[in-house]
Amino acid sequence: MIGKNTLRNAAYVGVVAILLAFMDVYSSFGEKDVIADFFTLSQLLFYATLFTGGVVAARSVTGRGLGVSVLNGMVGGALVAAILALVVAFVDAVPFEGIRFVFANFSPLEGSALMQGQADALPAMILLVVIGAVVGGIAGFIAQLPLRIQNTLFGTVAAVVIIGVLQGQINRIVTLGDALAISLTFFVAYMAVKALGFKSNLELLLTGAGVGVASAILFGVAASMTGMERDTLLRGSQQLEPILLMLPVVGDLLSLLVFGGVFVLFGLYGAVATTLGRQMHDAGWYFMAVTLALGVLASARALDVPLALVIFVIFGLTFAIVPTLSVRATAIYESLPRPARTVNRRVFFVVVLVILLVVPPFMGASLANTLNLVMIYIIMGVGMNVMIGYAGLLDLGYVASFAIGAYTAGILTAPSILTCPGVVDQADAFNLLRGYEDTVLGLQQVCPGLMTFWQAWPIAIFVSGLTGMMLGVPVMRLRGDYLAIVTLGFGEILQRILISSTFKPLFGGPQGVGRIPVPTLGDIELARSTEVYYLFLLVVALGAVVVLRLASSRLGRAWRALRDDEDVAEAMGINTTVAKLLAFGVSSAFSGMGGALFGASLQGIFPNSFTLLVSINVLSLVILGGMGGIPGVFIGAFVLVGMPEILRELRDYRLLAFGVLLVVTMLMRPDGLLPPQPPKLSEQSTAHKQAAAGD
Amino acid sequence: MVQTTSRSSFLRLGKDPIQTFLYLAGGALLLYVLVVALGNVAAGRYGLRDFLQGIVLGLAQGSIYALIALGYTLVYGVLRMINFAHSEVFMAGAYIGFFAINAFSQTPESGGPSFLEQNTVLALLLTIIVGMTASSIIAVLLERIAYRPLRRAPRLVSLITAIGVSITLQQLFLRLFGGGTRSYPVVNLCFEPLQVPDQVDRVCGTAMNLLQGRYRLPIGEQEIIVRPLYFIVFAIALVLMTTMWFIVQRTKVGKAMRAVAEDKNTASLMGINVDRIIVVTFLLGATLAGAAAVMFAVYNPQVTPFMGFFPGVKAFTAAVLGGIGNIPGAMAGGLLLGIIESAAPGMLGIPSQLEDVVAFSVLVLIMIFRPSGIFGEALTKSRA
Amino acid sequence: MSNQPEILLNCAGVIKRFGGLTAVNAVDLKVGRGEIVSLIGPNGAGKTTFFNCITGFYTPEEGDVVFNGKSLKGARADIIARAGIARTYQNIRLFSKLTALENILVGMHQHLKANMWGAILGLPSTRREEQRALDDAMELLDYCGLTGKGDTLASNLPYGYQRRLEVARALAIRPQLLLLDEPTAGMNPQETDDMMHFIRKLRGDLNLTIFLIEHDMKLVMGVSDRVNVMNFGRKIAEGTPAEVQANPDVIEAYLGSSMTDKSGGKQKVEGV
Amino acid sequence: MLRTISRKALVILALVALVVLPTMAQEDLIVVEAGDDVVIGLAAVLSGEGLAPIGEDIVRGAELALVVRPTVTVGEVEFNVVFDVQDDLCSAEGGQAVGNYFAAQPAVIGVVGPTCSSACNAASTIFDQAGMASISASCTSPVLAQDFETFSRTVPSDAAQGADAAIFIFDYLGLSRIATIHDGSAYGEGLVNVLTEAFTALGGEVVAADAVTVGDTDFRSTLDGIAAGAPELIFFGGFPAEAARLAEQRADAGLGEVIFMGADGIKTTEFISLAGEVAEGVYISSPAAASTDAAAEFLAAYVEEFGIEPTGPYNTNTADAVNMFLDAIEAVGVINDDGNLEISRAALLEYLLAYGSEEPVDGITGVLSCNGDGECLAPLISFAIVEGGEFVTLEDVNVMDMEEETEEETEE
Repeated sequence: MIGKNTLRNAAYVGVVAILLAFMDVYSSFGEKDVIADFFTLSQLLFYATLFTGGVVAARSVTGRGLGVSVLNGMVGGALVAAILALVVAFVDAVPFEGIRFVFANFSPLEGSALMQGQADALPAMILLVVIGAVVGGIAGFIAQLPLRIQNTLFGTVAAVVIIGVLQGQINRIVTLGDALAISLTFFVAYMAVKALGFKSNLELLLTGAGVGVASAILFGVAASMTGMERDTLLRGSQQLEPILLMLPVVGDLLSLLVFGGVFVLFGLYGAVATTLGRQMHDAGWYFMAVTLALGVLASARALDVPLALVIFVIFGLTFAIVPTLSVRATAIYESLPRPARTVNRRVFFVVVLVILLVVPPFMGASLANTLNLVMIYIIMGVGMNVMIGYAGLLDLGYVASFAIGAYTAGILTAPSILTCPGVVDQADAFNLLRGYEDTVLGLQQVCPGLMTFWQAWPIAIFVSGLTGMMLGVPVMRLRGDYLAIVTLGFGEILQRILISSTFKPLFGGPQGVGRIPVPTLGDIELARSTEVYYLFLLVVALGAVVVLRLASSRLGRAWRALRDDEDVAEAMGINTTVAKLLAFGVSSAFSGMGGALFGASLQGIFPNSFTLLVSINVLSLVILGGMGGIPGVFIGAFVLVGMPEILRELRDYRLLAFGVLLVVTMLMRPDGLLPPQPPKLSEQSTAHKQAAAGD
Repeated sequence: MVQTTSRSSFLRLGKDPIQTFLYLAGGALLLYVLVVALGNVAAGRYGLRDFLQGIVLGLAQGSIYALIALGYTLVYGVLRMINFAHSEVFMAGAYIGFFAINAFSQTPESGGPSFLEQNTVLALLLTIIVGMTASSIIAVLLERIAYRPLRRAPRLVSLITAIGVSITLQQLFLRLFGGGTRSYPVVNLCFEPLQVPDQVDRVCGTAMNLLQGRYRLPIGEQEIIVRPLYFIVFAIALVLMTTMWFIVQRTKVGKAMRAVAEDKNTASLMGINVDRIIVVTFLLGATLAGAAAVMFAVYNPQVTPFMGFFPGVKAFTAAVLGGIGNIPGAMAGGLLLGIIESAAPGMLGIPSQLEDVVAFSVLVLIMIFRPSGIFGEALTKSRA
Repeated sequence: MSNQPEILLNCAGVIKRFGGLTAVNAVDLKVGRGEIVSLIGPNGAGKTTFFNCITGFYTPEEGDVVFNGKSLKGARADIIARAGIARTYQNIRLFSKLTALENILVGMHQHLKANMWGAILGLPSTRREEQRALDDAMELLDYCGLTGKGDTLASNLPYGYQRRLEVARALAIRPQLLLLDEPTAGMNPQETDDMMHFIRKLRGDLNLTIFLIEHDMKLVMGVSDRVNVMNFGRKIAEGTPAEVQANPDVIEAYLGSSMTDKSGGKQKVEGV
Repeated sequence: MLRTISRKALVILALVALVVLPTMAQEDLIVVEAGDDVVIGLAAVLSGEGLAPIGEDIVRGAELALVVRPTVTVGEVEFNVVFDVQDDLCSAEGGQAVGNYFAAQPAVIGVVGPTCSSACNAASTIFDQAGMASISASCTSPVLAQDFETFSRTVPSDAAQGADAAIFIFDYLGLSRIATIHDGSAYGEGLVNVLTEAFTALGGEVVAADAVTVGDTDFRSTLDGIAAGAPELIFFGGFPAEAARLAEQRADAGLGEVIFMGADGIKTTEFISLAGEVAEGVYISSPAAASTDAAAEFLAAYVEEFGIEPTGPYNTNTADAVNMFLDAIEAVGVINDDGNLEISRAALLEYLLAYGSEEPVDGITGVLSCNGDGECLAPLISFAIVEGGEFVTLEDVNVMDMEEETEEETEE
């Protein structure tokens, strides 16, 4: 009955649980509510551990029926719980100071999820084992469910948990009224098209627009009648209104148009989504589900049990029906002629673009800042992908070109040795001491930078690309491990040089380069995170386009060829030296582009921002997302940079998670979460097009 | 019609302009370094005393590099992979060793001297053994969990795994034991047979304090400062390395290791348990790293979860310097690097802030100009 | 020796040593334009090493390789490819993570002019060139019997197709001289037969010069204009198939190996 | 056709986006509803090697201030005060993140912190845009107060500490040959720069200057190089781990008898526990004039409340910063018609920048009197020596007097 490996596998989970217990994860998140008055993050992690034990145990005996699975799950969960109970007994028996001396992060057991509210160790231990058996049994049961149900269940629980954990940061993004209005519009448009059985573009677009206009009127009237403008009128249009009024157009009319436009947009998306490829189709549904969930969250102060249930239902339904809908939508999409598909895709991209453009006022500065950080890493990731994903070269000194870009742009735009030698490096400390306050105060006026950001940016990109190539020259013959460690050396050397007193006049030593002016557009300063956002967005979009184009070009093929087999690539007439140098150059240029933006958005550069960790972060996100693909970089950056930034409580564990993720990804899924799909080139050939047109 | 046949022998000029450029640049750099160094010596800014002091200081540090380097070299020789996590294996030895020596240094409840004070040599030996054991366990575990499943995977995959393992171990120790710096207790060891009457030690009087004593040694009109500890570290390292060399060269296991290094498939056909030999390889390297770690922590009594990084990279440099896969090379490379590091900044007149730059530059230059190291890379003699 | 064709490839006294071992020892060999020439010999005789010396993978210590009147000695592999020499490999070496079409497009690398900026900016000339290349690649795909396999990853293709793809990729270089290293290794008799016809067809259609290493004697005798024999790094015989078969040195070299088994694929002649 | 339309649409959208840009401004008025808590942001370094103890000490100092004074009373209404604690990572990025975080919280009155100058720099950039007041208890980089309008601090800038340390060495210790080492941090290097300048101006000589790398442990060759200059004192700008090793290894370079001196960065118990015996006799300068009664009381309360000795030097400065905010809220807060508390950011800032300027306020650290730029603590530096494993403040040192003496001497 009990599988051969059940106990062993559960014991592995138990060992991990011991480590987690002594890292204090079962206590230290005791105040972080996932669901108010019901479930803390510590409890979540505790139950997740037991559940994992149950699943691992139940999976050790696949194909032997429900009863065996549940039984093994119970045994596994109970074993993990028993191991944790031993931890409780140990902590209870040993003086606390002794434990604390060794495990410096450990806190007293009171309030820990391990005590389950008990005051004494023994009852808590018994309770633990019982809970372990129950949770393990549930795990064993779930493990026997059909895979699709399992996925839906896990997805839904994960969605609720993520919203619960992030609630502090995301609870003001969209009001319930707005969320309802948007998602209903989408939903109605989608259903209308399905019900009426439309297929042609014109019909789709008309339906979408019609539903949009109708719901705009409906919600507009409803809002004004119930007097709930603040809640139900789209906040975005409210925020846009004062600006649009300044335009030399009739203000009221325009703001009405914008208000209606949002509805029309989502109506269009809903209509078009019925005939779109899988990812584009699903994105719409998930976006609506998330919007709705955020709206629900915004309707109360904190996520409590009823709200959590509502959100659970929203996601549960979405995850349950979307795959089915998706299959049909994709089937219709595939059957369409090429031009029609293109139109649908364009509509989708316009919707996405509009959402991206209007989203900052909703997010607020903090989320925008997080998003900016994510985008910096996307830019770097896109660049590193050229190296590791396409050319197969591992560069652990990737941060060097990031720093070079940042410093080049910084030195060119800020008051520096270039414009007033002898003033800047002394202004900070010495002149202040002697009372020369004016030098410091008016430094930017007295001694402006050499050029504006827009002039310095291309130079920074060029310089970092060029230095990247130059650093590539000596390591041209090195591969794999050796290349990694030599580039690591480059990164460290550069950081030492930036910090060192020897080069202080130029690089500012440990004080870095300060007073970097923000980029300006005409009179507008791109100073706030919600404004710099647009700059980042532009760069990310351009970067993605450039890399995608390069990847499918002659050069991109050459890179991938030399990744797969350098000798053969050379025998095919590829000048591998040139190709590699270009890989170094292109990836460094990307990194430098991000670096220049990084410095400008911080308005100052400090050498301790450019450590090996940056390279490791970029590497991790590229690996996790999937080497050689652009979407993978986006996913990787969101998961590895965005999440920890929002989940500040868990930030201490970020690097640990990176390390584990790197190993697990390599062991289980070396291609990453979103591996690149081989291109369907034959469809683009003239012969194929002619054949398709002939149909 | 037939062109000359000897055209490409010298630096393969013409065929590879990059190589030519590199050699010219490297030559220029070497020349510059020589000129600066000679200039400093000629101007009296750097003399024999400074050089000798540099050697003495580099000795202990270099021995430790050499011990760690052996771990890199052994694994590379057998598996052709750089075990990036070796620096963390080193760190683990120092950490667990800290808990041991800290336990030994507790004053018993009955009062009186602690075990460490009473049986200093035994306590230190035990600490070293604890450190060696801890390192070995970690290394064997990570071979089993992370490296073995990937033995046939592409190099990039195992390389990234190794980096991941390194981060994981570092962060695991950080989260388990906290980020605070911990300090090995100060240990004095008086050696009565050696009397230094003119330089009295605070603890040992005229007897030589082997671990904490500092003694002035006249060099001409100047003097250098020497700690017996430097030589003890060097001696222990030498014994350990010789043992290792003996194991690899003379024992059955060593022969099997060399066979596996040569050709895994053939070795397994010969009845060698390749998996077991690879475990042994990791184990041997880790044992040395554990010993090095405890000595390092007695010498620089401070442990943190991040302490492995610098010694790790430098030991790797040492391994490459001596020719990776080459055991005597690793020893020589370690000592050489230790000495270069402590002597070069003074000799070249650069601030010691850039000391690490010197080490990293050595790494980069060796990689570029002589990737097979000074003594050539080989665990076994013949390799195509 | 009448009616001597123009000499395309002339190897004179090529020597390649590894440590104490002389893998290729003073080999002289000529290939005339339009000929199909074979190189045979027991395993370890230095045939592939000799190929590697021609294609620039190794630089021979002594001797010279002259192609089309120009010395190739010491030139990089990509320069040699540009000069018009393409090759396949004994153990298939495709770009495994690239699709079949991409593999062929890589072969066309040198004939495409687009640079990085053209690709980044999406210049019309670059697009047109890519389109043309793609159409050419499709044609090559069909020519080599790989119709419909264009979007399959090379590593996912069946073995026989992989062999053909290697040839297709080599043809994409538009070579004057095609070097085939055991093109039928691992093939069954039927496939081998197909390959023989294919090789003949190649010469007929494309006016190619073909120089091949092969163990399958049926194929060698069936397609070759001339046969060269190597053993222990030295060339021991040269002539028409019939001449070589009668050569006592050749029989000596193959002694102990089953010379009789002419259709049985790869010979198991262990190096001494 | 469609293609051109979609292109045009993109252009228009981009234009719209550009127009949206300058709209977002923080509302000036903060409204706290009756019964809600008043929220003050607290940014401190809570992660990272060796720095977390300093940040945790800051958090404790702030909490203790609230233990003493848990509420603010505006009009007749009492409001509870709570902190929103965020980690500034002691880096520019971290400062930017917390800056944006707090700027996006409409309920946050103002921010105490961040801890490190690089974080203060980045955060203040954002606070200036948002008009949000911040008071740092530990950012000592001299330029901050001048560069940012919303920035204040309850800690003397490095300019003061470095200069006073120079006077202390030159006059009190009577030494004229020193060597300086810093750890490559903005803090350490800035401090050493000021000290060097001031010491040279006094007539002393800096015979050797070098730097070490954080994370390294073997500084013997650095010290050997310094020994060549035969200094009488080594001044180190940096943090405990490196300070402990330098203090210990100086004997290996024959500098065992040379005085070792550090600054506030190493005035932690960690330094003493790491350095052990060699910590004895080490001089330390620090901004806190811990000898006042208020400071002693605070220290006693600290030990009682948290059960440990302070793990960093800035707890009293933090408490002063918190109290400044509480005073400011009571001074500029208004109860509106709905019974809610209204605070104008502009008024709050104005009040803080002029805090104690007319009538100095007795804080815990010292006398609080802001100069209008944001320098709020009179630059009083105290000096301590490690004796018997504890920091013993040198009561007889009065740098002010010495400064005058020096000036007189120079006048002669």
